[in-house]
Amino acid sequence: MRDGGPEGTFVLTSEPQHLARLRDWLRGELTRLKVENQEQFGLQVAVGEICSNSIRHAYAGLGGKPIHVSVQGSEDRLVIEVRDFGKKFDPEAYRPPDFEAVPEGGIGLHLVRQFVDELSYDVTQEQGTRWTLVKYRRRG
Amino acid sequence: MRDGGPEGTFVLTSEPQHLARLRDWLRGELTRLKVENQEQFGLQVAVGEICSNSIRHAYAGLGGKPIHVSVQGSEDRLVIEVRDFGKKFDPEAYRPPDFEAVPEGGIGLHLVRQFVDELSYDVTQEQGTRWTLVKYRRRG
Amino acid sequence: MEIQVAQSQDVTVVVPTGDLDMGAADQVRRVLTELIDKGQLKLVMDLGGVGYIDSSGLGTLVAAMKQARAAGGNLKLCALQDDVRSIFEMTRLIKVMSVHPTRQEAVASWG
Amino acid sequence: MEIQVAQSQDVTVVVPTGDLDMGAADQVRRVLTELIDKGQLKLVMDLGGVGYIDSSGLGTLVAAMKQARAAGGNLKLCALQDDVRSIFEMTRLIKVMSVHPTRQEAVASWG
Ligand SMILES: Nc1ncnc2c1ncn2[C@@H]1O[C@H](COP(=O)(O)OP(=O)(O)O)[C@@H](O)[C@H]1O
Ligand SMILES: Nc1ncnc2c1ncn2[C@@H]1O[C@H](COP(=O)(O)OP(=O)(O)O)[C@@H](O)[C@H]1O
Repeated sequence: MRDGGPEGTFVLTSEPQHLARLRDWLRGELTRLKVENQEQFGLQVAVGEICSNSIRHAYAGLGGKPIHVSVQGSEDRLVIEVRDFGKKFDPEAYRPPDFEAVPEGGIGLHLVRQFVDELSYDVTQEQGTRWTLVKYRRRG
Repeated sequence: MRDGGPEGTFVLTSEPQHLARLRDWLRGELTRLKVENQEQFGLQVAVGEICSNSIRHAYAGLGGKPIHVSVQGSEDRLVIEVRDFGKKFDPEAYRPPDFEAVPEGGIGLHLVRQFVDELSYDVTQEQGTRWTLVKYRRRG
Repeated sequence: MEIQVAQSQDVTVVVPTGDLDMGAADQVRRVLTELIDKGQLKLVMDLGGVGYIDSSGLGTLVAAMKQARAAGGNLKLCALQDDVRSIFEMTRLIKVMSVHPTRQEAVASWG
Repeated sequence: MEIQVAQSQDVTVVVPTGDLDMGAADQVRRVLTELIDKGQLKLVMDLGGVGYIDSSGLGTLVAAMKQARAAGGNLKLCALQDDVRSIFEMTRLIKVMSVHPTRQEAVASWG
Protein backbone atom coordinates (compact mmCIF):
# COMPACT_ATOMS: atom_id res chain seq x y z
CA MET A 1 0.00 0.00 0.00
CA ARG A 2 1.18 3.52 -0.70
CA ASP A 3 -0.55 6.83 -0.41
CA GLY A 4 1.50 8.81 -2.86
CA GLY A 5 0.07 10.52 -5.91
CA PRO A 6 -0.92 14.15 -6.32
CA GLU A 7 -2.38 16.11 -3.44
CA GLY A 8 -5.95 15.05 -2.82
CA THR A 9 -5.51 11.49 -3.94
CA PHE A 10 -4.91 8.29 -2.02
CA VAL A 11 -4.00 4.89 -3.34
CA LEU A 12 -4.67 1.79 -1.32
CA THR A 13 -4.48 -1.89 -2.08
CA SER A 14 -7.45 -4.16 -1.66
CA GLU A 15 -6.97 -5.44 1.88
CA PRO A 16 -9.78 -4.55 4.31
CA GLN A 17 -7.14 -3.62 6.88
CA HIS A 18 -6.28 -0.50 4.88
CA LEU A 19 -9.77 0.96 5.10
CA ALA A 20 -9.12 2.54 8.50
CA ARG A 21 -6.10 4.41 7.14
CA LEU A 22 -8.15 5.54 4.15
CA ARG A 23 -10.74 6.97 6.51
CA ASP A 24 -8.05 8.81 8.49
CA TRP A 25 -6.68 10.29 5.29
CA LEU A 26 -10.17 11.26 4.17
CA ARG A 27 -10.90 12.99 7.46
CA GLY A 28 -7.74 15.03 7.01
CA GLU A 29 -8.73 16.05 3.50
CA LEU A 30 -12.25 16.98 4.58
CA THR A 31 -10.91 19.07 7.43
CA ARG A 32 -8.52 20.80 5.04
CA LEU A 33 -11.51 21.51 2.80
CA LYS A 34 -13.44 22.92 5.77
CA VAL A 35 -16.16 20.29 5.68
CA GLU A 36 -18.15 20.42 8.90
CA ASN A 37 -17.35 17.79 11.46
CA GLN A 38 -20.84 16.35 11.48
CA GLU A 39 -20.70 15.67 7.74
CA GLN A 40 -17.37 13.89 7.92
CA PHE A 41 -18.72 10.70 9.42
CA GLY A 42 -21.26 10.20 6.63
CA LEU A 43 -18.68 10.78 3.93
CA GLN A 44 -16.36 8.30 5.61
CA VAL A 45 -19.13 5.72 5.54
CA ALA A 46 -19.96 6.50 1.91
CA VAL A 47 -16.38 6.24 0.67
CA GLY A 48 -15.75 3.25 2.94
CA GLU A 49 -18.68 1.37 1.45
CA ILE A 50 -17.59 2.12 -2.11
CA CYS A 51 -14.09 0.87 -1.37
CA SER A 52 -15.36 -2.22 0.49
CA ASN A 53 -17.37 -3.00 -2.62
CA SER A 54 -14.27 -2.68 -4.78
CA ILE A 55 -12.49 -5.17 -2.54
CA ARG A 56 -15.41 -7.57 -2.28
CA HIS A 57 -16.98 -7.33 -5.71
CA ALA A 58 -14.49 -5.89 -8.18
CA TYR A 59 -11.54 -7.87 -6.79
CA ALA A 60 -13.53 -10.77 -5.27
CA GLY A 61 -11.71 -10.36 -1.96
CA LEU A 62 -8.24 -10.64 -3.46
CA GLY A 63 -5.58 -8.44 -1.88
CA GLY A 64 -2.88 -6.39 -3.53
CA LYS A 65 -5.08 -4.71 -6.14
CA PRO A 66 -5.21 -0.93 -6.49
CA ILE A 67 -8.02 1.41 -5.48
CA HIS A 68 -7.66 5.15 -6.15
CA VAL A 69 -9.53 7.73 -4.14
CA SER A 70 -9.50 11.45 -4.79
CA VAL A 71 -11.20 14.41 -3.17
CA GLN A 72 -11.72 17.81 -4.70
CA GLY A 73 -13.52 20.75 -3.21
CA SER A 74 -14.94 23.73 -5.01
CA GLU A 75 -17.05 26.53 -3.63
CA ASP A 76 -20.36 24.74 -3.91
CA ARG A 77 -19.48 21.07 -3.85
CA LEU A 78 -17.15 18.27 -2.95
CA VAL A 79 -16.37 15.68 -5.55
CA ILE A 80 -14.97 12.35 -4.43
CA GLU A 81 -13.86 9.77 -6.94
CA VAL A 82 -13.17 6.11 -6.30
CA ARG A 83 -11.68 3.97 -9.01
CA ASP A 84 -11.02 0.25 -9.16
CA PHE A 85 -9.67 -1.87 -12.00
CA GLY A 86 -11.39 -5.20 -11.45
CA LYS A 87 -14.73 -6.67 -12.43
CA LYS A 88 -17.12 -3.93 -13.53
CA PHE A 89 -20.22 -2.84 -11.69
CA ASP A 90 -23.28 -4.08 -13.59
CA PRO A 91 -26.09 -1.57 -13.05
CA GLU A 92 -28.57 -3.88 -14.80
CA ALA A 93 -28.10 -6.50 -12.14
CA TYR A 94 -28.35 -4.12 -9.20
CA ARG A 95 -31.55 -4.16 -7.16
CA PRO A 96 -31.87 -1.69 -4.30
CA PRO A 97 -32.85 -3.29 -1.00
CA ASP A 98 -36.52 -3.33 -0.09
CA PHE A 99 -36.71 -2.17 3.50
CA GLU A 100 -40.46 -2.40 3.35
CA ALA A 101 -40.32 -6.08 2.52
CA VAL A 102 -43.18 -7.85 4.23
CA PRO A 103 -43.60 -11.59 4.12
CA GLU A 104 -45.95 -12.01 1.19
CA GLY A 105 -47.28 -15.42 2.06
CA GLY A 106 -47.58 -17.60 5.06
CA ILE A 107 -49.21 -14.93 7.19
CA GLY A 108 -52.41 -16.93 7.60
CA LEU A 109 -51.03 -19.76 9.71
CA HIS A 110 -48.90 -17.27 11.61
CA LEU A 111 -52.06 -15.43 12.64
CA VAL A 112 -53.77 -18.67 13.60
CA ARG A 113 -50.93 -19.49 15.98
CA GLN A 114 -51.23 -16.12 17.66
CA PHE A 115 -54.74 -16.91 18.76
CA VAL A 116 -54.77 -20.60 19.65
CA ASP A 117 -52.70 -22.69 22.04
CA GLU A 118 -52.32 -25.73 19.81
CA LEU A 119 -52.61 -26.11 16.08
CA SER A 120 -52.38 -29.57 14.61
CA TYR A 121 -53.35 -31.27 11.38
CA ASP A 122 -54.12 -34.80 10.44
CA VAL A 123 -53.32 -35.52 6.84
CA THR A 124 -53.88 -39.26 7.00
CA GLN A 125 -57.23 -38.82 5.30
CA GLU A 126 -57.58 -39.92 1.69
CA GLN A 127 -58.26 -36.37 0.69
CA GLY A 128 -57.79 -32.98 2.21
CA THR A 129 -56.75 -31.93 5.68
CA ARG A 130 -58.31 -31.94 9.13
CA TRP A 131 -57.09 -29.09 11.27
CA THR A 132 -57.54 -29.04 15.04
CA LEU A 133 -57.33 -25.78 16.95
CA VAL A 134 -57.17 -25.96 20.71
CA LYS A 135 -57.61 -23.01 23.02
CA TYR A 136 -57.16 -23.44 26.76
CA ARG A 137 -59.87 -21.90 28.87
CA ARG A 138 -58.96 -19.15 31.22
CA ARG A 139 -59.99 -19.78 34.79
CA GLY A 140 -61.74 -16.99 36.55
CA MET B 1 -74.46 -23.74 1.28
CA ARG B 2 -76.13 -25.35 4.25
CA ASP B 3 -75.39 -25.19 7.90
CA GLY B 4 -77.12 -28.37 9.01
CA GLY B 5 -75.36 -31.20 10.78
CA PRO B 6 -75.23 -31.95 14.50
CA GLU B 7 -75.16 -29.19 17.06
CA GLY B 8 -71.75 -27.58 17.15
CA THR B 9 -70.96 -28.18 13.50
CA PHE B 10 -71.26 -25.92 10.47
CA VAL B 11 -70.88 -26.85 6.84
CA LEU B 12 -70.06 -24.23 4.27
CA THR B 13 -69.09 -24.39 0.63
CA SER B 14 -65.91 -22.89 -0.66
CA GLU B 15 -67.02 -19.41 -1.69
CA PRO B 16 -65.31 -16.57 0.20
CA GLN B 17 -68.70 -14.91 0.60
CA HIS B 18 -69.72 -17.55 3.13
CA LEU B 19 -66.91 -16.72 5.54
CA ALA B 20 -68.87 -13.91 7.18
CA ARG B 21 -71.74 -16.26 7.96
CA LEU B 22 -69.30 -18.79 9.35
CA ARG B 23 -67.92 -16.14 11.68
CA ASP B 24 -71.41 -15.22 12.84
CA TRP B 25 -72.16 -18.85 13.57
CA LEU B 26 -68.86 -19.24 15.38
CA ARG B 27 -69.54 -16.20 17.55
CA GLY B 28 -72.85 -17.75 18.53
CA GLU B 29 -71.19 -21.03 19.47
CA LEU B 30 -68.47 -19.30 21.45
CA THR B 31 -71.02 -17.23 23.32
CA ARG B 32 -73.01 -20.39 24.08
CA LEU B 33 -69.79 -21.94 25.42
CA LYS B 34 -69.19 -18.86 27.58
CA VAL B 35 -65.98 -17.85 25.84
CA GLU B 36 -65.04 -14.34 26.85
CA ASN B 37 -65.84 -11.63 24.37
CA GLN B 38 -62.25 -10.52 24.00
CA GLU B 39 -61.18 -14.02 22.94
CA GLN B 40 -63.88 -14.38 20.32
CA PHE B 41 -62.24 -12.07 17.80
CA GLY B 42 -59.00 -14.04 17.78
CA LEU B 43 -60.79 -17.34 17.33
CA GLN B 44 -62.80 -15.87 14.46
CA VAL B 45 -59.55 -14.84 12.79
CA ALA B 46 -57.96 -18.25 13.43
CA VAL B 47 -60.88 -20.24 12.04
CA GLY B 48 -61.36 -17.73 9.23
CA GLU B 49 -57.74 -18.13 8.13
CA ILE B 50 -57.94 -21.91 8.21
CA CYS B 51 -61.09 -21.84 6.07
CA SER B 52 -59.67 -19.24 3.68
CA ASN B 53 -56.74 -21.59 3.20
CA SER B 54 -59.08 -24.46 2.41
CA ILE B 55 -60.74 -22.32 -0.25
CA ARG B 56 -57.51 -20.96 -1.68
CA HIS B 57 -55.14 -23.90 -1.35
CA ALA B 58 -57.12 -27.13 -0.91
CA TYR B 59 -59.74 -26.14 -3.51
CA ALA B 60 -57.61 -23.72 -5.54
CA GLY B 61 -60.33 -21.07 -5.37
CA LEU B 62 -63.05 -23.29 -6.79
CA GLY B 63 -66.53 -22.81 -5.31
CA GLY B 64 -69.08 -25.42 -4.28
CA LYS B 65 -66.70 -27.64 -2.29
CA PRO B 66 -67.43 -28.59 1.32
CA ILE B 67 -65.69 -27.33 4.46
CA HIS B 68 -66.76 -28.69 7.85
CA VAL B 69 -66.24 -26.74 11.04
CA SER B 70 -67.02 -28.00 14.52
CA VAL B 71 -66.63 -26.53 17.98
CA GLN B 72 -66.58 -28.43 21.23
CA GLY B 73 -66.04 -27.06 24.69
CA SER B 74 -64.97 -28.94 27.78
CA GLU B 75 -64.07 -27.57 31.16
CA ASP B 76 -60.47 -26.73 30.38
CA ARG B 77 -60.38 -26.27 26.64
CA LEU B 78 -62.13 -25.52 23.39
CA VAL B 79 -61.48 -27.78 20.44
CA ILE B 80 -62.27 -26.49 16.98
CA GLU B 81 -61.94 -28.72 13.96
CA VAL B 82 -61.85 -27.65 10.34
CA ARG B 83 -61.95 -30.24 7.61
CA ASP B 84 -61.60 -29.93 3.85
CA PHE B 85 -61.52 -32.61 1.18
CA GLY B 86 -59.25 -31.11 -1.45
CA LYS B 87 -55.51 -30.99 -2.00
CA LYS B 88 -53.67 -31.89 1.19
CA PHE B 89 -51.57 -29.58 3.30
CA ASP B 90 -47.91 -30.43 2.82
CA PRO B 91 -46.07 -29.66 6.07
CA GLU B 92 -42.71 -30.32 4.42
CA ALA B 93 -43.25 -27.45 2.04
CA TYR B 94 -44.42 -25.00 4.67
CA ARG B 95 -42.03 -22.24 5.71
CA PRO B 96 -43.15 -19.86 8.43
CA PRO B 97 -42.75 -16.19 7.53
CA ASP B 98 -39.62 -14.40 8.66
CA PHE B 99 -40.76 -11.14 10.17
CA GLU B 100 -37.22 -10.28 11.05
CA ALA B 101 -36.14 -10.45 7.45
CA VAL B 102 -33.58 -7.77 6.81
CA PRO B 103 -32.21 -7.09 3.37
CA GLU B 104 -29.07 -9.21 3.32
CA GLY B 105 -27.30 -7.47 0.52
CA GLY B 106 -27.40 -4.16 -1.18
CA ILE B 107 -27.11 -2.18 2.02
CA GLY B 108 -23.79 -0.66 1.05
CA LEU B 109 -24.96 1.48 -1.84
CA HIS B 110 -28.09 2.34 0.13
CA LEU B 111 -25.90 3.81 2.87
CA VAL B 112 -23.80 5.70 0.34
CA ARG B 113 -26.92 7.39 -1.02
CA GLN B 114 -27.93 8.51 2.45
CA PHE B 115 -24.80 10.57 2.79
CA VAL B 116 -24.13 12.06 -0.63
CA ASP B 117 -26.20 14.17 -2.99
CA GLU B 118 -25.18 12.48 -6.21
CA LEU B 119 -23.77 9.04 -6.86
CA SER B 120 -22.72 8.16 -10.37
CA TYR B 121 -20.49 5.62 -12.04
CA ASP B 122 -18.64 5.49 -15.27
CA VAL B 123 -18.18 1.99 -16.54
CA THR B 124 -16.80 2.90 -19.93
CA GLN B 125 -13.30 2.02 -18.74
CA GLU B 126 -11.68 -1.11 -20.03
CA GLN B 127 -11.66 -2.52 -16.54
CA GLY B 128 -13.32 -1.73 -13.28
CA THR B 129 -15.54 1.13 -12.26
CA ARG B 130 -15.09 4.81 -11.52
CA TRP B 131 -17.52 6.07 -8.90
CA THR B 132 -18.19 9.77 -8.38
CA LEU B 133 -19.73 10.99 -5.15
CA VAL B 134 -20.90 14.59 -5.00
CA LYS B 135 -21.87 16.39 -1.84
CA TYR B 136 -23.24 19.92 -2.03
CA ARG B 137 -21.70 22.35 0.38
CA ARG B 138 -23.88 23.94 2.98
CA ARG B 139 -23.78 27.72 2.97
CA GLY B 140 -23.24 29.40 6.28
CA MET C 1 -68.82 -4.48 2.03
CA GLU C 2 -69.72 -0.84 1.43
CA ILE C 3 -66.94 1.46 0.24
CA GLN C 4 -67.18 5.25 0.13
CA VAL C 5 -64.61 7.53 -1.43
CA ALA C 6 -64.19 11.11 -0.23
CA GLN C 7 -61.92 13.87 -1.48
CA SER C 8 -60.19 16.12 1.06
CA GLN C 9 -58.24 18.69 -0.96
CA ASP C 10 -55.81 16.53 -2.95
CA VAL C 11 -56.07 13.55 -0.59
CA THR C 12 -58.46 10.72 -1.43
CA VAL C 13 -60.04 9.06 1.60
CA VAL C 14 -61.41 5.55 1.17
CA VAL C 15 -63.94 4.48 3.79
CA PRO C 16 -64.91 0.81 3.82
CA THR C 17 -67.61 -0.46 6.15
CA GLY C 18 -67.81 -4.11 7.10
CA ASP C 19 -65.37 -7.00 7.31
CA LEU C 20 -62.18 -6.79 5.27
CA ASP C 21 -61.93 -10.54 4.71
CA MET C 22 -61.22 -12.81 1.77
CA GLY C 23 -64.75 -12.19 0.51
CA ALA C 24 -64.22 -8.41 0.38
CA ALA C 25 -60.58 -8.29 -0.67
CA ASP C 26 -61.24 -8.27 -4.43
CA GLN C 27 -63.68 -5.40 -4.20
CA VAL C 28 -61.25 -3.30 -2.15
CA ARG C 29 -58.42 -4.15 -4.51
CA ARG C 30 -60.45 -2.96 -7.50
CA VAL C 31 -61.36 0.36 -5.87
CA LEU C 32 -57.78 1.11 -4.81
CA THR C 33 -56.22 0.07 -8.11
CA GLU C 34 -58.66 2.24 -10.02
CA LEU C 35 -57.82 5.28 -7.91
CA ILE C 36 -54.09 4.72 -8.31
CA ASP C 37 -54.47 4.21 -12.06
CA LYS C 38 -56.32 7.52 -12.25
CA GLY C 39 -53.34 9.17 -10.57
CA GLN C 40 -54.93 9.65 -7.15
CA LEU C 41 -51.80 8.75 -5.23
CA LYS C 42 -52.36 10.45 -1.89
CA LEU C 43 -54.60 7.83 -0.36
CA VAL C 44 -55.95 7.44 3.15
CA MET C 45 -57.93 4.39 4.20
CA ASP C 46 -60.21 5.09 7.14
CA LEU C 47 -60.68 1.74 8.89
CA GLY C 48 -63.01 3.09 11.57
CA GLY C 49 -65.85 1.01 10.16
CA VAL C 50 -63.86 -2.20 9.84
CA GLY C 51 -64.18 -4.61 12.76
CA TYR C 52 -62.50 -7.62 11.17
CA ILE C 53 -59.51 -8.08 8.90
CA ASP C 54 -57.68 -11.23 7.80
CA SER C 55 -54.53 -11.99 5.86
CA SER C 56 -56.35 -11.49 2.54
CA GLY C 57 -57.39 -8.02 3.62
CA LEU C 58 -53.88 -7.21 4.79
CA GLY C 59 -52.45 -8.48 1.51
CA THR C 60 -54.73 -6.16 -0.42
CA LEU C 61 -53.68 -3.13 1.60
CA VAL C 62 -49.98 -3.96 1.32
CA ALA C 63 -50.25 -4.45 -2.44
CA ALA C 64 -52.03 -1.12 -2.85
CA MET C 65 -49.52 0.63 -0.61
CA LYS C 66 -46.64 -0.68 -2.71
CA GLN C 67 -48.42 0.29 -5.93
CA ALA C 68 -49.05 3.81 -4.62
CA ARG C 69 -45.49 4.20 -3.33
CA ALA C 70 -44.02 2.96 -6.59
CA ALA C 71 -45.98 5.72 -8.35
CA GLY C 72 -44.71 8.36 -5.92
CA GLY C 73 -47.66 8.37 -3.51
CA ASN C 74 -48.68 6.35 -0.49
CA LEU C 75 -51.59 4.60 1.16
CA LYS C 76 -51.94 5.63 4.80
CA LEU C 77 -54.29 4.15 7.35
CA CYS C 78 -56.27 5.69 10.19
CA ALA C 79 -58.81 5.02 12.91
CA LEU C 80 -57.99 1.36 13.49
CA GLN C 81 -60.23 -0.45 15.94
CA ASP C 82 -58.33 -2.27 18.72
CA ASP C 83 -58.86 -5.78 17.35
CA VAL C 84 -57.82 -4.74 13.86
CA ARG C 85 -54.83 -2.92 15.25
CA SER C 86 -53.71 -6.11 17.01
CA ILE C 87 -53.58 -7.88 13.64
CA PHE C 88 -51.37 -5.13 12.23
CA GLU C 89 -49.10 -5.51 15.23
CA MET C 90 -48.82 -9.30 15.02
CA THR C 91 -47.80 -9.10 11.40
CA ARG C 92 -45.42 -6.16 12.03
CA LEU C 93 -47.33 -4.21 9.39
CA ILE C 94 -47.80 -1.46 11.93
CA LYS C 95 -44.11 -0.65 11.47
CA VAL C 96 -44.22 -0.72 7.70
CA MET C 97 -47.39 1.18 6.94
CA SER C 98 -48.11 4.75 7.85
CA VAL C 99 -50.80 4.55 10.54
CA HIS C 100 -52.53 7.59 12.09
CA PRO C 101 -55.00 7.84 14.97
CA THR C 102 -57.57 9.95 13.15
CA ARG C 103 -58.60 10.72 9.60
CA GLN C 104 -57.78 14.38 10.21
CA GLU C 105 -54.22 13.55 11.22
CA ALA C 106 -53.77 11.18 8.29
CA VAL C 107 -54.91 13.82 5.81
CA ALA C 108 -52.83 16.53 7.51
CA SER C 109 -49.73 14.31 7.38
CA TRP C 110 -49.53 14.91 3.64
CA GLY C 111 -48.56 18.49 4.56
CA MET D 1 -10.00 -4.00 16.99
CA GLU D 2 -9.86 -4.98 20.64
CA ILE D 3 -12.65 -7.21 21.94
CA GLN D 4 -13.29 -7.91 25.60
CA VAL D 5 -15.80 -10.42 26.91
CA ALA D 6 -17.39 -9.98 30.34
CA GLN D 7 -19.81 -12.21 32.22
CA SER D 8 -22.67 -10.61 34.14
CA GLN D 9 -24.52 -13.45 35.84
CA ASP D 10 -25.70 -15.59 32.91
CA VAL D 11 -25.40 -12.78 30.38
CA THR D 12 -22.28 -12.49 28.26
CA VAL D 13 -21.27 -8.93 27.42
CA VAL D 14 -19.04 -8.40 24.41
CA VAL D 15 -17.18 -5.08 24.33
CA PRO D 16 -15.39 -4.19 21.10
CA THR D 17 -13.24 -1.08 20.89
CA GLY D 18 -12.45 0.48 17.54
CA ASP D 19 -14.08 0.60 14.12
CA LEU D 20 -16.50 -2.18 13.23
CA ASP D 21 -15.68 -2.14 9.52
CA MET D 22 -14.95 -4.73 6.87
CA GLY D 23 -11.46 -5.17 8.34
CA ALA D 24 -12.82 -6.07 11.79
CA ALA D 25 -15.92 -8.01 10.78
CA ASP D 26 -14.26 -11.43 10.62
CA GLN D 27 -12.76 -11.09 14.06
CA VAL D 28 -16.10 -10.09 15.59
CA ARG D 29 -17.85 -12.91 13.75
CA ARG D 30 -15.40 -15.45 15.16
CA VAL D 31 -15.83 -14.24 18.73
CA LEU D 32 -19.62 -14.24 18.55
CA THR D 33 -19.87 -17.60 16.80
CA GLU D 34 -17.59 -19.18 19.37
CA LEU D 35 -19.71 -17.90 22.24
CA ILE D 36 -22.92 -19.13 20.63
CA ASP D 37 -21.37 -22.50 19.88
CA LYS D 38 -20.39 -22.79 23.54
CA GLY D 39 -24.04 -22.21 24.44
CA GLN D 40 -23.67 -18.65 25.69
CA LEU D 41 -26.89 -17.45 24.15
CA LYS D 42 -27.72 -14.40 26.25
CA LEU D 43 -25.47 -11.94 24.52
CA VAL D 44 -25.11 -8.20 24.87
CA MET D 45 -22.85 -6.19 22.61
CA ASP D 46 -21.74 -2.93 24.19
CA LEU D 47 -21.00 -0.56 21.31
CA GLY D 48 -19.93 2.34 23.51
CA GLY D 49 -16.37 2.07 22.17
CA VAL D 50 -17.35 1.80 18.53
CA GLY D 51 -17.29 5.07 16.59
CA TYR D 52 -17.67 3.66 13.10
CA ILE D 53 -19.69 0.83 11.61
CA ASP D 54 -20.32 -0.14 8.00
CA SER D 55 -22.50 -2.64 6.19
CA SER D 56 -20.00 -5.45 6.84
CA GLY D 57 -20.19 -4.77 10.57
CA LEU D 58 -23.97 -4.66 10.46
CA GLY D 59 -24.05 -7.92 8.53
CA THR D 60 -21.94 -9.59 11.19
CA LEU D 61 -24.23 -8.44 13.99
CA VAL D 62 -27.38 -9.49 12.13
CA ALA D 63 -25.95 -12.92 11.36
CA ALA D 64 -24.98 -13.45 15.00
CA MET D 65 -28.38 -12.23 16.19
CA LYS D 66 -30.12 -14.72 13.91
CA GLN D 67 -27.82 -17.51 15.04
CA ALA D 68 -28.45 -16.70 18.72
CA ARG D 69 -32.20 -16.43 18.21
CA ALA D 70 -32.34 -19.69 16.31
CA ALA D 71 -30.68 -21.35 19.31
CA GLY D 72 -33.19 -19.81 21.72
CA GLY D 73 -31.15 -16.77 22.77
CA ASN D 74 -30.58 -13.29 21.44
CA LEU D 75 -27.92 -10.70 20.75
CA LYS D 76 -28.85 -7.33 22.18
CA LEU D 77 -27.05 -4.04 21.68
CA CYS D 78 -26.41 -1.12 23.96
CA ALA D 79 -24.65 2.23 24.30
CA LEU D 80 -24.70 3.20 20.63
CA GLN D 81 -22.87 6.42 19.76
CA ASP D 82 -24.98 8.89 17.79
CA ASP D 83 -23.26 8.33 14.44
CA VAL D 84 -23.47 4.56 14.80
CA ARG D 85 -27.09 4.82 15.83
CA SER D 86 -27.87 6.78 12.65
CA ILE D 87 -26.60 3.82 10.60
CA PHE D 88 -28.92 1.46 12.46
CA GLU D 89 -31.79 3.83 11.74
CA MET D 90 -31.06 4.21 8.04
CA THR D 91 -31.03 0.47 7.59
CA ARG D 92 -34.12 -0.04 9.80
CA LEU D 93 -32.08 -2.42 11.92
CA ILE D 94 -33.03 -0.33 14.92
CA LYS D 95 -36.51 -1.86 14.61
CA VAL D 96 -35.33 -5.41 14.23
CA MET D 97 -32.63 -5.66 16.86
CA SER D 98 -33.08 -5.20 20.56
CA VAL D 99 -31.30 -1.94 21.40
CA HIS D 100 -30.89 -0.54 24.93
CA PRO D 101 -29.45 2.79 26.13
CA THR D 102 -27.05 1.32 28.69
CA ARG D 103 -25.29 -1.95 29.39
CA GLN D 104 -27.09 -2.19 32.70
CA GLU D 105 -30.48 -1.97 31.01
CA ALA D 106 -29.50 -4.48 28.33
CA VAL D 107 -28.37 -7.00 30.93
CA ALA D 108 -31.45 -6.36 33.09
CA SER D 109 -33.74 -6.87 30.09
CA TRP D 110 -33.00 -10.60 30.26
CA GLY D 111 -35.00 -10.57 33.48
N1 LIG E 1 -56.14 -26.38 3.76
C1 LIG E 1 -54.97 -26.43 3.10
N2 LIG E 1 -54.78 -27.33 2.13
C2 LIG E 1 -53.61 -27.40 1.47
N3 LIG E 1 -52.56 -26.59 1.71
C3 LIG E 1 -52.70 -25.63 2.67
C4 LIG E 1 -53.90 -25.51 3.40
N4 LIG E 1 -53.71 -24.52 4.29
C5 LIG E 1 -52.48 -24.03 4.10
N5 LIG E 1 -51.85 -24.70 3.12
C6 LIG E 1 -50.46 -24.47 2.67
O1 LIG E 1 -49.76 -23.79 3.69
C7 LIG E 1 -49.19 -22.57 3.17
C8 LIG E 1 -49.17 -21.49 4.23
O2 LIG E 1 -50.45 -21.02 4.53
P1 LIG E 1 -50.67 -19.58 5.15
O3 LIG E 1 -49.76 -19.41 6.32
O4 LIG E 1 -52.11 -19.37 5.45
O5 LIG E 1 -50.20 -18.55 4.04
P2 LIG E 1 -50.76 -18.22 2.57
O6 LIG E 1 -52.16 -18.72 2.50
O7 LIG E 1 -50.67 -16.73 2.48
O8 LIG E 1 -49.82 -18.92 1.62
C9 LIG E 1 -50.02 -22.25 1.96
O9 LIG E 1 -49.30 -21.47 1.02
C10 LIG E 1 -50.38 -23.62 1.42
O10 LIG E 1 -49.34 -24.13 0.62
N1 LIG F 1 -16.92 -1.81 -7.31
C1 LIG F 1 -17.81 -2.72 -7.74
N2 LIG F 1 -17.49 -3.54 -8.77
C2 LIG F 1 -18.36 -4.46 -9.20
N3 LIG F 1 -19.60 -4.63 -8.70
C3 LIG F 1 -19.98 -3.84 -7.67
C4 LIG F 1 -19.11 -2.85 -7.14
N4 LIG F 1 -19.78 -2.21 -6.16
C5 LIG F 1 -20.99 -2.79 -6.07
N5 LIG F 1 -21.13 -3.76 -6.98
C6 LIG F 1 -22.34 -4.58 -7.20
O1 LIG F 1 -23.46 -3.90 -6.64
C7 LIG F 1 -24.14 -4.72 -5.67
C8 LIG F 1 -24.72 -3.90 -4.55
O2 LIG F 1 -23.73 -3.38 -3.73
P1 LIG F 1 -24.06 -2.96 -2.22
O3 LIG F 1 -25.27 -2.11 -2.22
O4 LIG F 1 -22.87 -2.36 -1.61
O5 LIG F 1 -24.45 -4.32 -1.48
P2 LIG F 1 -23.58 -5.63 -1.15
O6 LIG F 1 -22.16 -5.27 -1.24
O7 LIG F 1 -24.02 -6.00 0.23
O8 LIG F 1 -24.02 -6.66 -2.16
C9 LIG F 1 -23.11 -5.75 -5.26
O9 LIG F 1 -23.71 -6.94 -4.82
C10 LIG F 1 -22.28 -5.94 -6.52
O10 LIG F 1 -22.92 -6.86 -7.38
